[in-house]
Amino acid sequence: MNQQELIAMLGRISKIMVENRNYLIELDSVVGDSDLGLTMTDGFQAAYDAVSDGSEPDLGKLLYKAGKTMGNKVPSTMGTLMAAGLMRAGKTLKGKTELSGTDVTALFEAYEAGVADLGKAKLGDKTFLDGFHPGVQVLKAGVEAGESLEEVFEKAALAAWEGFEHTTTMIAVHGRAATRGEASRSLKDPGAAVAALIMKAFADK
Amino acid sequence: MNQQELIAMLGRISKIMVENRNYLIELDSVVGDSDLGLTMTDGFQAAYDAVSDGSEPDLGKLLYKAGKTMGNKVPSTMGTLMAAGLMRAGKTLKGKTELSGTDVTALFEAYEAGVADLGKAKLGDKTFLDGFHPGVQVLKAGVEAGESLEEVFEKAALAAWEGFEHTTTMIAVHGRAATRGEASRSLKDPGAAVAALIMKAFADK
Amino acid sequence: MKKLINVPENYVNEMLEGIYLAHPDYVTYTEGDLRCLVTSNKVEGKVGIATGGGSGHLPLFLGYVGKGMLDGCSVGDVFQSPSAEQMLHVTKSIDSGAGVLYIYGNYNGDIFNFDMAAEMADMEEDIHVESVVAGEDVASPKAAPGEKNTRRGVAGIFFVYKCAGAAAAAGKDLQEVKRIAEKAAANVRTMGVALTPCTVPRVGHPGFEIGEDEMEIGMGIHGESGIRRGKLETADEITSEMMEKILEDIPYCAGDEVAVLVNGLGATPLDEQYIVARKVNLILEEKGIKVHRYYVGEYVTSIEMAGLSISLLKMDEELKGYLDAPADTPFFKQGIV
Amino acid sequence: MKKLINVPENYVNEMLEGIYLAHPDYVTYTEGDLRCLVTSNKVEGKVGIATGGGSGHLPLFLGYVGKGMLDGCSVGDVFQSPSAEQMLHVTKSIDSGAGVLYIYGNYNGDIFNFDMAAEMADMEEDIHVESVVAGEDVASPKAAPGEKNTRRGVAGIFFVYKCAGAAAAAGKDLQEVKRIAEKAAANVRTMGVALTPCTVPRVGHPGFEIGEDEMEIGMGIHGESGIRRGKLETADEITSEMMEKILEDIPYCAGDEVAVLVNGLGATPLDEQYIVARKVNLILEEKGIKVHRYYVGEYVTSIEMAGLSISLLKMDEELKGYLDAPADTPFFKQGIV
Ligand SMILES: Nc1ncnc2c1ncn2[C@@H]1O[C@H](COP(=O)(O)OP(=O)(O)O)[C@@H](O)[C@H]1O
Ligand SMILES: Nc1ncnc2c1ncn2[C@@H]1O[C@H](COP(=O)(O)OP(=O)(O)O)[C@@H](O)[C@H]1O
Ligand SMILES: [Mg+2]
Ligand SMILES: [Mg+2]
Ligand SMILES: [Mg+2]
Ligand SMILES: [Mg+2]
Repeated sequence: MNQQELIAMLGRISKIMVENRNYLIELDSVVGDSDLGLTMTDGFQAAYDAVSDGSEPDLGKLLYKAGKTMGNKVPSTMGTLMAAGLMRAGKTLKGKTELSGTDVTALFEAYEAGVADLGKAKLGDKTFLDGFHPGVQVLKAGVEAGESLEEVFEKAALAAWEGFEHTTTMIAVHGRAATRGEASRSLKDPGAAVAALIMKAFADK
Repeated sequence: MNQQELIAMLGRISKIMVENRNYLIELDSVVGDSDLGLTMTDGFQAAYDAVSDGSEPDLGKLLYKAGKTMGNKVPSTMGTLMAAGLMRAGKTLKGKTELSGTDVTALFEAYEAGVADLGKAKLGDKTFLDGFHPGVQVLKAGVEAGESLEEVFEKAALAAWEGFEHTTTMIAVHGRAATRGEASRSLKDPGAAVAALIMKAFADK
Repeated sequence: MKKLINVPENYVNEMLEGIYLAHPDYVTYTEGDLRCLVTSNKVEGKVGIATGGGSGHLPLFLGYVGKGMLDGCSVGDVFQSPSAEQMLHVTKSIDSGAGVLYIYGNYNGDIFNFDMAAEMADMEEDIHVESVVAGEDVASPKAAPGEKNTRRGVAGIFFVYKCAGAAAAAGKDLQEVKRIAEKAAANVRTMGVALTPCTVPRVGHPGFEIGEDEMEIGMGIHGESGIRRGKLETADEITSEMMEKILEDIPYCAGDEVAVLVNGLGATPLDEQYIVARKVNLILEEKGIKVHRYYVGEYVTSIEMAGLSISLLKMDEELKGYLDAPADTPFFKQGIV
Repeated sequence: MKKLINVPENYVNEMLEGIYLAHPDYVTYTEGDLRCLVTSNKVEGKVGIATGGGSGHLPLFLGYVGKGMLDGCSVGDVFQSPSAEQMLHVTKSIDSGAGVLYIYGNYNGDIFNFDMAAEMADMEEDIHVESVVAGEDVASPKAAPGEKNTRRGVAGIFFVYKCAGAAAAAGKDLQEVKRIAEKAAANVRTMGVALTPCTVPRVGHPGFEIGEDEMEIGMGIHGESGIRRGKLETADEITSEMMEKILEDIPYCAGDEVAVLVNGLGATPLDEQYIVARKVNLILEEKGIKVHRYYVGEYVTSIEMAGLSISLLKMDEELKGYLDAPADTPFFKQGIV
């Protein structure tokens, strides 16, 4: 994956958030404050805009800059977590101008670690991680098995979506949704939907 | 008119206000703040209660006390003006234990003067005075012509009512209604209705 | 009617009980009547300043009793004057021989009762009382020159309290305190806008109706009709319209120095009040009018009405000195900067 | 949506412009960013205290920047955290070598950004930062002992600011100021009730629906669900229910000494807040709990929500000393004249 492809990827994430703006608003309006559709479209758009001119050849720095911009633009829960994910991915890939399959895996693992370290959520806490983690696992396995990135993303996106759907078995323990306790169980987690959409953006290449 | 008759008169004023409570509220709701039905029933009731035990033989002091009580009870525009009228009537009749026809005229003239001095309204300003004054004039003329108080009150009440109806030709220049300027003209003045009702209470003896 | 209250009949007295227990260092009451509020810190020899009026406007009126402002306040039912006798009680309590100044809004019920109280104070208590009536709502009709003021009193009375209170605290005599109060009253203008009505607890329903997309410019603080009802506009448009009416009234001219009060009517958030203050500033800058001080917040409310008012006080050095003086009341505190 | 605003996108910045022009003696901003508010009166050598959070809660947060309280505040969009970078700007501006304490509410967005900011302050600026998170809403679930606090922060943060601010003003070092802040945070409890929703300007419609005769007990300041929705009851009944939940939580016992904050959420008139204060007093008297001070008014709002909250701070002599110390900020002044 070269610079143009990585930038295009960020563009597609931004686009898929726009397409699912109302869906995210709707999900967040049930458990939270309805802002997720706005923050994710504004945030990923800003992230994309910050790097789309292609002036940054270092893909690590490119991701870091995209993340920092997103954090400044939308400092909500998910905005900040996504910023932390992008920045950690950037730190991890610093110096690369081209990404191998393994690098892509590293990108996603670092993204997950960045979110996990800041958010301190465990799997099963009904968060972004519960959508993202299954996708990253499938991605990693596929890349290790030597499958093509296209195939792998397809499967990873499915796994992430299933993870998202599966959040209806969990009780929220973080953020606004947590105040509902047991009543939060039957509801889909909006942050996990964002995870599934990010994966889908890569698959829809 | 002896003490018992004067007290009964106050009682009838109180009663006629109760009977016309909603009418006064309605009138005041169009031009003012809808309180007139409440203040007049509460106020005249308190005035009556303050003197109804008959312990005050001095009719001047009796009226003064009734007025002061009313002022304490309902310190609204009309409440205070009615208090001022009663208190002035009381000052004028101080020392009397029985009222002649001329004394009754004096009572009403003093009542009007008390209201006029405090309120500083002129005739035609669309106030209480525009109902009360015509009644007092007829009363005075009748008493001077030697007619019976019963006859006289009958005529005075009619004149007061006409005065009240006639307020639809005037522009309000005092109180809440004044903010409407020309638009106040077509409306009946609630305070003038009170004047007509007071006169009617005497007539309905 | 959606209110956190008990029976409407107890609204005012229960509120007052809360006031006394929250502010014992500032205020107490006289003659055993909760509605006759007086300062806990009487200053001997000072001109006393009393105000009064209907409830429903907190922090007006009673909230300004304290050091550097007022000495006493009688309180009526919601939107109803207190009685002359209650005013007299307060007058007696706060007088210390230097006489008492009444400052109150231009409403019939208040005028009649304060007039009666002044007469009783003179006749029964030998207390010298003077009165200043505040009426500065440019949305209400202006009296012909020489005629008595026909304008409603609204938030501008805050400036009258502040200047007169500082003059009294400075040891000025009754005539001088009255002169300062009159000067402030003559130099303040106000205009308001309402977005929603308010409900008098004992009445139980809103005082007027207004569409979900409507505003009324110039409405009075009891819901008296304003100068124009229309579709809700932007804060900048509304502010411009109100400022135009205010500025042309005295008029306020380039080179003038003013104090600005942006006053929330009850339900309007502070944020919106500051958004309006910002536009007021832009307009004044453009006109070359200098702002000496801003006051923003709820100074005079209409129960839970949404909306706000803008008041301008035109000042010379004398008024500025009194406006800048310190004050310490339950609801208004200003230090020496 | 009935608001006196211009375009919703400019709501926060236009509000801030109003704040700076109205309070130039108190506050200014750093790095050219209106949302990075800092004191105009930096005290060298003093521990800096910073807060921050979403707009829509005025006078929280920025209103408490001033002498004896806070030194800086970053401001986000309505109900949205400011960014870590904005927090860092404020941190850099207010630090004078003694380190900086962050005090903020227990919300995800704020926590994540303050954590990032603290890391950046340490890594990039060598500024020592400590954090105290305030979360005291007894309507939100209590964490198991030893677990991290899961409760929402609401109006009680005012007490944390006040005590920590006084400790910093008294020249205490960072660890000591942090200890005082933690002590205040550990000893305050709050519960609220909402009667109407509020509307985030950019959203344009109310955050939730509630019947014309309904209330929600325990609702959070962004409209987070409370513990019970039901028919509107009397002020005394509602106060009793809230006080019961508050009192049993620490618990507060006979002989304890407390400060009470009755806080209006925006649209509820002061009258109603005092009516509730009166009932709080009756309940505390009955329980033998002594009230050292009352605070009544709008301290932490939810835009134009109707409702209020009650906070109790349990105090020992140390906290009492800090609570009683003078403070002078745009929105809170105590003992300054
Ligand atoms: N500690 C956490 N770690 C990871 N994800 C979290 C955490 N807390 C919340 N989230 C995610 O954030 C989502 C809500 O994000 P957002 O709408 O931005 O929150 P808010 O508007 O309350 O700031 C939740 O659906 C959840 O997936
Ligand atoms: N200056 C005045 N002199 C005599 N009557 C007056 C005067 N001003 C107002 N009124 C009368 O008072 C009436 C309104 O009384 P009220 O309802 O008590 O007023 P408010 O509720 O505004 O205090 C008017 O209809 C008018 O007749
Ligand atoms: Mg959200
Ligand atoms: Mg009336
Ligand atoms: Mg309010
Ligand atoms: Mg408010």
